[in-house]
Amino acid sequence: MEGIWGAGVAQLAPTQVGGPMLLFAVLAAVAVASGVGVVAFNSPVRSALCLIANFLSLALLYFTLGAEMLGIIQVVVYTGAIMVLFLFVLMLLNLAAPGALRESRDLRRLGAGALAAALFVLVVVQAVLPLQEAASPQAADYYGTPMALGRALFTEYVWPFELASVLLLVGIVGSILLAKRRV
Amino acid sequence: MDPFALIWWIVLLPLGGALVQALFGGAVVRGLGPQNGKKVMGFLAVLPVALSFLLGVAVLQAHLEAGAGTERTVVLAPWIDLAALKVDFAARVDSLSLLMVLVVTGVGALIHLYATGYMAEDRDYTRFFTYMNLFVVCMLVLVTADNLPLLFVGWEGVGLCSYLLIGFWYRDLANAKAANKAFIVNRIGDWGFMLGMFLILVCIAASVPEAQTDGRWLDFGFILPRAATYLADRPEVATAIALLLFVGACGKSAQFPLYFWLPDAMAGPTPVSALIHAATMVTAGVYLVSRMHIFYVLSPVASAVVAAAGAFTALFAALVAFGQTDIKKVLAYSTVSQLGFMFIACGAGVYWAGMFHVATHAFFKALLFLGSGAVIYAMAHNQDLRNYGNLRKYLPITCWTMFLGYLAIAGVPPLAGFYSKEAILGGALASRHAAASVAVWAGWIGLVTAALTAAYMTRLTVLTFFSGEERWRRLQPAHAHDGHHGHGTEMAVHPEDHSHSAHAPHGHEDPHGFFYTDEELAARAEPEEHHHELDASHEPKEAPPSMTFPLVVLALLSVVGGWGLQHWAGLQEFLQYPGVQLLPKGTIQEHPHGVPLMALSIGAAALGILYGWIVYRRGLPAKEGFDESAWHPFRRWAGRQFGYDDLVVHTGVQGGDLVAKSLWKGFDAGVIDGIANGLGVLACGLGRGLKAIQTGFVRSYALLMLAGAVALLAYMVAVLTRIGGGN
Amino acid sequence: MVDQPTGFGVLSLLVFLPLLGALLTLATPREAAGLHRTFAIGTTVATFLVSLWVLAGFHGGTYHFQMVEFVPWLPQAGIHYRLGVDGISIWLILLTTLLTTLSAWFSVYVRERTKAYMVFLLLLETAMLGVFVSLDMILFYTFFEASLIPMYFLISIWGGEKRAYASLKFFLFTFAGSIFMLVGMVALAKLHQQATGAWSFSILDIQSEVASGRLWAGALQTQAVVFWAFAVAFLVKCPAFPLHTWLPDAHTEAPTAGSIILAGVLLKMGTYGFLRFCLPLFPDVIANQVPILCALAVIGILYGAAVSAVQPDVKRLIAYSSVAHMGFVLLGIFSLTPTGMVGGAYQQLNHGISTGALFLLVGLIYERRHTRLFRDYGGLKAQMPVYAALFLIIMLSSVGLPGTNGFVGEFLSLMGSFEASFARRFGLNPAYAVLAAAGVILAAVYLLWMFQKMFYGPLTNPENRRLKDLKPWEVALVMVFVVFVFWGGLRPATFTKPMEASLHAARMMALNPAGQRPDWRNLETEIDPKGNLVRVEPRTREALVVPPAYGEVIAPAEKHYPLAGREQAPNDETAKEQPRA
Amino acid sequence: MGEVRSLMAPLWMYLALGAFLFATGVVGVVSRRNPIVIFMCIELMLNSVNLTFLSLARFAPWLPVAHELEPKAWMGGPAAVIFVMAVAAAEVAVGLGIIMAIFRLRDEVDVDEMNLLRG
Repeated sequence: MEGIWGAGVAQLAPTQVGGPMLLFAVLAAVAVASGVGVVAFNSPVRSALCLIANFLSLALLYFTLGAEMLGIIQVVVYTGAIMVLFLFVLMLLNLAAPGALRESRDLRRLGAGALAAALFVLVVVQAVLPLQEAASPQAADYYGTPMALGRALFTEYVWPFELASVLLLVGIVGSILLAKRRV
Repeated sequence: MDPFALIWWIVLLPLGGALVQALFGGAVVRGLGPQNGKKVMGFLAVLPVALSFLLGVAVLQAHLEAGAGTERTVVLAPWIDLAALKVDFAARVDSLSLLMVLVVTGVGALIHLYATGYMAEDRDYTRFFTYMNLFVVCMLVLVTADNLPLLFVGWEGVGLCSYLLIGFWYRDLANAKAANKAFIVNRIGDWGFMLGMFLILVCIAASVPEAQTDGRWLDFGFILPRAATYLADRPEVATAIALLLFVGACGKSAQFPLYFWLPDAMAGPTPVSALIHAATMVTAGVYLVSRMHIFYVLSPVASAVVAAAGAFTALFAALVAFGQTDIKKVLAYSTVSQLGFMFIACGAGVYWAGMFHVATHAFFKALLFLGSGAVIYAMAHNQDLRNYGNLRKYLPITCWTMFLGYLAIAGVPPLAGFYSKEAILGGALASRHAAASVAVWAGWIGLVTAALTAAYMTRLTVLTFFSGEERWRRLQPAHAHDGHHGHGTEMAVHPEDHSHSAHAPHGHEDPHGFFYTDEELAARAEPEEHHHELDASHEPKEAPPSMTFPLVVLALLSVVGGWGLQHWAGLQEFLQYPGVQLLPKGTIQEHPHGVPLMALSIGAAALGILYGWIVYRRGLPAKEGFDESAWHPFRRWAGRQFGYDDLVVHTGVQGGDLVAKSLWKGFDAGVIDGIANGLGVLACGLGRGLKAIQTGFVRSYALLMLAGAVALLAYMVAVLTRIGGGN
Repeated sequence: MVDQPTGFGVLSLLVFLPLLGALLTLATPREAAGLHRTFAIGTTVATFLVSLWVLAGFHGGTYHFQMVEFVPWLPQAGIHYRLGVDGISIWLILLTTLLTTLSAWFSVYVRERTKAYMVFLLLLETAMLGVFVSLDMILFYTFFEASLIPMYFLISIWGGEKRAYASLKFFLFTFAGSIFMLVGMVALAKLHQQATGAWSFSILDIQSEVASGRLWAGALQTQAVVFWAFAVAFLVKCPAFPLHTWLPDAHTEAPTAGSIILAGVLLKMGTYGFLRFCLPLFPDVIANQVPILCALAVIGILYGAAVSAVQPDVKRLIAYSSVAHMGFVLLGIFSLTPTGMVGGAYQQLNHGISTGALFLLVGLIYERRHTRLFRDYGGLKAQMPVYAALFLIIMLSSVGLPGTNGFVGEFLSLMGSFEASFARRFGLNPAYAVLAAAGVILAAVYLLWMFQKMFYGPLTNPENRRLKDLKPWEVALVMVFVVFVFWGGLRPATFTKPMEASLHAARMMALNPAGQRPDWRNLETEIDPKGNLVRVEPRTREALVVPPAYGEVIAPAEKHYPLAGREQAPNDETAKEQPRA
Repeated sequence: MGEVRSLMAPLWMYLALGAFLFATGVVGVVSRRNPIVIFMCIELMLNSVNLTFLSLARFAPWLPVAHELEPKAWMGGPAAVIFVMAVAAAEVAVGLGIIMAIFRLRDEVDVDEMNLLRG
């Protein structure tokens, strides 16, 4: 591990080694814990709260990556909008009551766990470890700023952007249709 | 203007006529009323053909001035135009084509005139003349064409018109069947023709360097001269070509083994039989052989085959004619027989004699058919010889004109038939051709056939016009069934039909206005053309002048035609030009008008006439009465064409049907679809097996997806690591 | 040489105009049947006009592709949007637009679900046109398959009683066939990549590699395999014996417009594919395959004719007759003689016209009587004289009567196969030509039989007694075909001239040794009016239309084959009797 | 601004975190019965992907092969994240709508009770 650390830390000012690692460690811990929570908790409401925590931690991680803009969007869109939607629906269907749906401890869960683990291992071994030496950021620092993002979206990615807007529109219409009493 | 350019007017005038008939005929007849309308359209039908004839005379004039030996090509327009092959709408003006043009248009015009009277009662008057004019066009294309493909256009065109006209009274299914038979048998001939054409192309193209041609490989002016040089030392190829072409000629000119469509073709109206199945179309084969005679000259084998086929057909048909009781059938077989004579001439190498006989035969056979038409017309469309007798009292003109025709075909000097038959037999007997032995035999057979011809024609004439008793007097209507051409009696809308079809088919609504309402239907219903049968009370009446006039003219031609063409017009010299210059020396030579031959042929004719007169002058012998079982077995057998027709048609139709059905049901539905459906069943089985996995639960699907993803990833990892690291 | 992007042009307009029309039609309310028809017919007419425009801009004197459009698409995979038209495709485009227009016109008789019907018709037109103009194999494949879907629905929704079976069979047969083609295409692209280092699905690139002999240099043994991968797809589509059994069912069950287009255009995709792919791309093996393909063609001619002679159902009869007619096309093309190939290519059009017209006529009577069985008809000639006359004309063109278009095509392709087989080319022997010519007899047999069954004899079935004759606009509809029947028969040059250069080129691509093959990319070679492959000074694609000054001859046109040696001639007669295996 | 840069742990950690969250989400999707929770897990997965996008965009812009564009200006990562969010939003909106509709039809939303997908 040290070697890897060295590779990563080499370009960094030695005095600041601890800071970022600490910060990352904390956020990552929160993210992992909340993520597991989402899956593990039996009551959907708890899962939802865990998910919120997870989103927040991810938002902060985005900050550490220098993508402030996206971090903010993350907080607004996910934590703000999507999660509220979730909770709202939960209330509406009052599935919140614990045991509303008894989870079956069947073989499928084991299989899922095993497969997921395998996935994780594969990804880490194959994609992550080879990148150990890539410790220092390469992209320009401003890459996360609203300006850069905006320019990208409206120049290079303008078509996907428009498509996304259409998609959202369709989503809105669709959800309204579905929500109507008479379909 | 260049008189030879007229040749295309000759061809195109009747085409205009046909179009007029087709497009405006119905309207005119409806507009002017059946009587006047038919008069007008009849005139418009005869006019273009007559004009063509006059133009033909003009062109002949120019041709003779230029010298009978000259050949001209008049190009109207390009047709097929490829780098490798060019074919033009090109007409050839030479003695051969001009002779045919004059025969076709001349006799054609007369027959058209006749038909205006004969068909006057028919509801499809204009349709008839459309077909007739169209036929004249095709025939003219055939005889004037300057290249094989164009000749083939006319060749199949006349076949088509023959098909249309045989089936003209289409409401009688028998006619339709006869029409199909004619067309299909002709197509067999066309098959040979086409292959012959290709073989010519291949050989000529093989022999001639590209440089020598602009791609017009199939023009006569290109083929015929080169054929001699190229094929002179490879007779086997010449034989192949000549025989293939002869297959075509057999089909068109009703030679054995392809003759058997012609008798059935008599189902058509009588003018059609006269024009197409006696005077012109059936002689196309003779024309073809004469046109392409260089190949026959180069191939003794083929010539021998032609002569043999001709002789056999002549004899065969003459014998069959004795067994016929239908007046038109007798004439039909005599046509086949006479065509046999023409092919004897071709086989013997005296092509000019063949063409000579084409011309004279056109005269007297057309005359005979038209005369028989007049008889049939007078006898309420009854065609049975056995119901006639002593008609000379009622139909004097018909009788005596037809009598002249009969003398002509019987070969009585100095009538037309005598000269041409004389020329043929003489040429055959004196043939110095490489295949002389066969030709000579053919000549002798021809002589015998001449006697037979005289005999059965006497039978026909005597039974029809002479032999005192009027046999239809002892006739109950029951007998007069044949010759009933079904003048649309089926079509008359009977009351029960009303009740039967008082509702529109398949449900009552008719949004598109597809069907007649009851009122319209009633309006459409024509009064039944009550078609009076021949019975004892029948009083025959002479035909109108429009019908008798052509008879007179043709009778005149049959009398003087032979002598005129031979001595006055010098037909032999006239016709030899396009031929002789291509022929090796000595293959054709003036046949000896020696006394023995003349004596022999006159004797043969006399013998036949005598026999006929003795047997039939007292009227219908008991052995030939309506009770056919009382007939002499040979005559019955002969009457059924010695079983040939049944054999061929049965084997052809039944066998073909069997094979086709077995192929369809057996192979198509059985084997191929069997395999295909088998695969289908297999797939379904597999599907049913795999269906077990499809629980329908989202999460199991998700799990499967996950498993798949992991597996895929694992595989990639394996591969990548083998290659050595991702990046 | 890398192509410069040209942007979209008239061909794109041609191809996607029907699609546009389909979208417009989709936008109309479901009930407004009249509106759908207006849109559909309007679109097809407009497309036809555009195709006339294309024809006007087309120049017959060159074998190169014209009006080429090149829009980069997937550079890494060498897949691009690449359209163009040459002498082989030009008339098929016209045929497509014409037949679609007429079918749409006829389709006023479709009453249920007109909207969907018209939309499918227009989609089908886009797909068909796309097949004929695309120069990129992936593009070609896409359109080739896309044409199945609308046709599938046309049959399975508006078809006859057994429509489900028929449509499925149609789809599976053709689809299964074209899968092989896709494999072959990828193989070609891969070979191109091996030869030049860059993937390319453009048939221009691939063909020029083939012409220079580089493409197959490393992979001669696979050439036959790839050839058959393509050939199978096209044989199914043609359809050639024994892969034809989808055709009778599809034709019979399809609605009239479907039958017209199926017979008129979809079958031509097969023969077109042969001309476009199989001849130019496999020069080293094609000679060995010719006997097999010709044998299939001859069997198809005789087999189709024989079987159609015993059909109780008029549409089935015509369908089987298509098998026979397409046999002539195949025979002509694979005679690989100048006359034969022109004949085959021309017979494509004629078959489209005559058989399309036959299906139209049958459709007209079917709309009235809702039966296709002969026993329900008979004696119609008295009832519907005009209909009978038109039917007669079309039938005769199908019989191949001289003076109609059918004759010229049959005649030339027979002549070509006759030359090739008498010259013992490619191990053919005269039996091929002689037997094929016998098919002409059989054609008369079954078609006359059909005519007799429908029109001759007494009018026995009282149901028919109320039939009115055709309406004026129906007559006009058929007259369009009649015009082409006689035009094609009396003035074939109109249609053959523009084809010739491309056909000569395709022939030389198939037969000439490397170096003497025409090259679709190399604009410095040209086919001169005599059919020789000559050198010309460099030009741009835009300048193709001006006939160049022809330079020295690279490969002379081989117009007619000599007989194969003197001793062959006597065997001709005998060889006809027993075909050599 | 070295300030920001200094706040960073090495790339592989971010990636590992992303991978872990993704795996967790997967487990949830497959093993839970409550459709809403399943949705949450999907969100979780999407977010983990976002994280990966961003970290790669930040650290190793050359990895998401876009050779033509010089590394510094590669905005594919952030843009992708935006789009993922958009898609997620739309998906949640529609998905929850569907769930409500189903609930209205049959008063429970247990995924295991629904096998409409069965052929």
